[in-house]
Amino acid sequence: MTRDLRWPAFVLLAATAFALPFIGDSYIVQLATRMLIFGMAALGIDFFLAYVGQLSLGHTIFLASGAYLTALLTMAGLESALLVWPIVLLGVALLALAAGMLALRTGGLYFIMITLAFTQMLFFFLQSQRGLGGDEGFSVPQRNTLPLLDLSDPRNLYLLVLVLLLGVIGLIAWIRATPFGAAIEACRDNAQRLSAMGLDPYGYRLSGFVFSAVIVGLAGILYTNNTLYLTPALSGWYLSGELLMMVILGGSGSLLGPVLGAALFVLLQEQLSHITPHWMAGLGALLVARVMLMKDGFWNVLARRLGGDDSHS
Amino acid sequence: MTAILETRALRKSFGGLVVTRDVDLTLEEGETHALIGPNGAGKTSLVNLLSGTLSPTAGDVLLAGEIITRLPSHRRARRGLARTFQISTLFDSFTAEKSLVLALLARQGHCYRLGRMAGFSCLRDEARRLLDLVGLTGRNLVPTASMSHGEHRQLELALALAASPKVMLLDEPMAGLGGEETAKMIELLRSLRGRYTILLVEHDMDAVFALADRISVLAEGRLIATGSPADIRSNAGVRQAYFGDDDGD
Amino acid sequence: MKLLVAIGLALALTVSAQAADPLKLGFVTTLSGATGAVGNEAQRGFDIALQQLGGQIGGRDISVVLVDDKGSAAEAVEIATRLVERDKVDLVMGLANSAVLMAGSKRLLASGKIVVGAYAGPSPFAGAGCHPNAFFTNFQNDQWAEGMGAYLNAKGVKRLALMALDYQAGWDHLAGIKRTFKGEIVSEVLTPFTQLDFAAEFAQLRPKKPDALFVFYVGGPAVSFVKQFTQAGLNTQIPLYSLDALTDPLTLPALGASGLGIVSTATWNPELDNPANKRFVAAFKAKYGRVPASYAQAHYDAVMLLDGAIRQRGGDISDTDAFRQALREARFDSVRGPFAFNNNHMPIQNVYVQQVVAGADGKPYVKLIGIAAEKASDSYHQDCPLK
Amino acid sequence: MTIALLVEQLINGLQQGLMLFLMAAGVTLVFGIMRLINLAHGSMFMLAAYVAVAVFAATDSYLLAFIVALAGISVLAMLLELAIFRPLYARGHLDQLLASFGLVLVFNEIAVMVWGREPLYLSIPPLLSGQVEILPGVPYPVYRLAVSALAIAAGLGLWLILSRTRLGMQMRGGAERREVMEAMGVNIRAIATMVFGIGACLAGVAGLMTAPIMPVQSGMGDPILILTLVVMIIGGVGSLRGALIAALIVGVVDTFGRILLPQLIGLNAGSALSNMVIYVLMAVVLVIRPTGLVRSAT
Repeated sequence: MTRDLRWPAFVLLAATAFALPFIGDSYIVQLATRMLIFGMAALGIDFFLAYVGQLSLGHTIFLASGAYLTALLTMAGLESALLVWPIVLLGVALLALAAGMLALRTGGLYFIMITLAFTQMLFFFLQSQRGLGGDEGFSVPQRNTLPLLDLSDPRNLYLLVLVLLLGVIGLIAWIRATPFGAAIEACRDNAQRLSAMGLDPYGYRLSGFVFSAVIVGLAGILYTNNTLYLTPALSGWYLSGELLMMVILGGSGSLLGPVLGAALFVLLQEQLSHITPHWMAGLGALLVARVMLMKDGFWNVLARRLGGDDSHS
Repeated sequence: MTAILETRALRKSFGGLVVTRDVDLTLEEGETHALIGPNGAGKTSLVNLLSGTLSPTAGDVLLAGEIITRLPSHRRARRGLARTFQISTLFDSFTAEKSLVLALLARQGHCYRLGRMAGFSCLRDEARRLLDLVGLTGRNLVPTASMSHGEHRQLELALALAASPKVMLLDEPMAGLGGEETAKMIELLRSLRGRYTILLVEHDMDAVFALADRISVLAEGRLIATGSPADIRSNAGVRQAYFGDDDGD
Repeated sequence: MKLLVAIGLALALTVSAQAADPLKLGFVTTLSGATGAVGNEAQRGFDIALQQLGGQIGGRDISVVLVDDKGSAAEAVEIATRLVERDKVDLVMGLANSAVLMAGSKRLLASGKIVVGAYAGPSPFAGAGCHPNAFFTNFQNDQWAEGMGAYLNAKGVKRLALMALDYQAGWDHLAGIKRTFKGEIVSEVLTPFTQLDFAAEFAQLRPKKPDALFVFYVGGPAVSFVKQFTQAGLNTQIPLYSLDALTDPLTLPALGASGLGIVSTATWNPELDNPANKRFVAAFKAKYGRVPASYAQAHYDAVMLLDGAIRQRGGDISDTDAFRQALREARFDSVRGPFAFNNNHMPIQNVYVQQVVAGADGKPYVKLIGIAAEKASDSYHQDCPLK
Repeated sequence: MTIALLVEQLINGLQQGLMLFLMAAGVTLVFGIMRLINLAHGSMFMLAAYVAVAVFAATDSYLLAFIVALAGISVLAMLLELAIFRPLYARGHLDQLLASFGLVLVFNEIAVMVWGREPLYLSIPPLLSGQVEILPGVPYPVYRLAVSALAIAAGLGLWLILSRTRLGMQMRGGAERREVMEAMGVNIRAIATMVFGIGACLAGVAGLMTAPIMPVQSGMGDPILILTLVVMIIGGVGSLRGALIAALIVGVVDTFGRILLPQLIGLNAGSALSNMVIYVLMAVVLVIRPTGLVRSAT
């Protein structure tokens, strides 16, 4: 057996990510910030997809609600991140609890579609808010504030996003190692057996749903702080599709797959659009090719090359 | 002897199709009770009604004297009702040991624990003891997906045992096993006799007559006879309904 | 890696060549996505202008950084950062999409760049939120509809029905017409972008028997609306009024004969009789074989505005205050006739009335029939602190 | 609201429902038989309309445009089945959704490359223009009535194929007992290809019928696709009867939601709510009946 190179690869990637703001210009830093934020959202969606075992088109609700709540609280005069962010995460968790309790009554394709229905409802709701500029959206006056770290500097924001992303990766790895995480995955493998063991599958699905929603909600908070401009498109089904694309480009069920998938997606979209206005065709063809020609996302394939058969990095 | 699991006029129908007809079944504490019947007699449906996978159209299920008819299966499991499945129902991505540790943790009915799984070393020891018991010694770190069919049947049983159940519902534990494996399983079940109350659904008549204290016979959803192995062997009605033109299948 | 090297080289080259640099103009427009047609037409107008100016603006060589905003506000901030920090543009124009304009302009303006919005003129920029370095050359978003309200008053319309797309621009236009129309509004309907069938709305409308119907629809929904309106036979019962976006040369061919008779307001028409317009329309026709749409005209005019101001400064725009003053004076021949900037840097201009009629070749075209409001200013300028 | 208006609006709603049924029939058939979810169905709707416009522009014949568009779209769908979808049957919903989403992006851009971004136009056949009075004082466009008749005819045709032909019986058998049909020697794969062709043909009919009343442009299939999925889900995936019921319900609820809600709760809130009304309908149906209105055979 060859040496397991996944840890060195991870360390190398993380080191590069930390070095980036000191070597790249602020455009690169902003592009990378968006990659990481979408990476975090993709990670949240993939937690639900890979470990709870259900596909949701509705996680953009939590991206949008996290982003909008942050913006509204900030505009209402609450600026401290230490105050705003926990409130927003709690709000997202409650929303996820309500949405999950309804949606998880169904399964499979029905679940996919009921979550789609939720995103559409939120989309049309936000789009009808005249005080928030309708579809054109609105500008958020400033970023949240943290003691000791000046977030108005894009480099600092980037570093914070990076640290939070690594924290989320660590959190997911830790949850998976606990009985709670094991019960969630057991429920994906076989809900009937879980139930025969005395555990309620619905409860674990719901917990997994809320947990993944909170991760996506955190991405929403960071999104607002990064762009300082919000539109209802944040809750559109199209963005849901894009986030899933990121997941499967990188590879589902691994901690780095969705993040690297997001980075690749953002980079491709950005580069292709410089080459041709028909970049969407390129993206579409890539997606078809990925599904048809590869059994897994590129990171998972690579990770397997780097060490062992286990796709979990 | 007290009745630990009972059904009263239990009935289940899907539209016009009645799969369980007014079944009154009683399991005495500590007995191994076999449930037999021809294919399509409704044996698995009855097990599913007992375990809570299906809910009945009419009638009641009682565990230790309490009505549990409306409880979902995980609540029944928590009250001491364990089961195995005819088609192996396991956590494919888990190792045998991880599955068992989870099952041991699940006895209290929740797993919202945030310590590391691997840290519960006392449970790991118990998991290995159970694996030894069912004959899976040394297989604790093998992923379930890469185990053989026979090993799956053994793991099914281990998972049921992990719950320290009051009653075990074993749905065809020998299904799909070869001759040697079947013999081993019979030996294993024999070793459990008397220590657990067992409802054994089984096609293998040798196994049934070797293990059962009492036998109930199901035909077309109806319980047509209950009695000792000797009674059942000599029961004319059973012979006609069940052994009639075919000596078991 | 190769890419990084290439970018590095390009950066090195730009730095060393700065002295003899051409003027760097960032041109942001929508080339892909649902509203990609807008950017394509804008680019045509831009190209014609540059062609007529011999590839220079204000006598200076020009280097254009063309950016596709994809019609999405999500990337607008990054686009702005890229233009400022990487491409180091001298000024930015285009930004036809209101959301992109609002999302991206903050970053651009914060860096001290002059921003020339060549199409949308959102109300937040017209009132208290106006900015000394932000100029809007086409219109304030409500201007067409306000003109239409005045025209309907003059026509003696008493009972007016309203229909519009249920989004910000639709709300703006309805607000605009309600601001100037003096009669009674008998019904008001909003429909989403995704709705392409209007049978139910027409059934409700018919019994109300309004004197006129004013609608705001663009793109796909505009085509559905007009075709179904005609099919339902309503075109013979209720006169239809709208804005240039419904009758422009991008939409008109898809309307076919069902568009005949529609009256719309605009701030420019291909038939306007002035030398600048004749030159522009002739050049556009020669190159693309049809009359231009207002997106092309607006970007043509925006380039001409820049040309006039830069020329006035002798090609040197490094003194921002002086360049801003030159832009405010707007010394150029606009194809739309009279043009001046208001204190909020929105245009003061005529609102024209036009009607779709059959041309000599039988094909519908948009005929200029009058002026709805002369040298009209927008309704927000008094809130703008700029003098 | 007068009775005449009520009737007229009901007809509008039902008509919209019929169109949705034509779209939903194809998706639900494919899902029922092959367990595959195909987002590119909306692209079939779009491409049929484009081809019809192109053929009509070249030949000035509605009949030819009609035939070429339907035949072309059916063949294209069958080729797609062979090349793209066949390997996806064994995959999960995610792979199916994303691969077909990729196809949607590709087809939308191909349409832009070939036909441009500006909307195209197909005029109404002269025979079908104008209005008739369906009730005293209520003129109704002839074309819409014709479209409804065609939709009903297409639906009946589908029903005849399914209930009266050997192919139809094999298709229904495939949906219910796939293994049994395979054991009987029926070539399920060939049937799947046929089902794709038939489904695309129905989508094509819907696309052709909309071409004269809606703009033909890139992405025109996307909103219809979402509605189609909503209909399929409300009806119960895989059930044609469910799809028909759901399509009519969605059509009528959407129509009345659009006209009544703004009157009841004010223009702004009412318009906003009417945009979501079918999604609310779907969510409510699924919360009450988690697998749709009609349980399909499987």
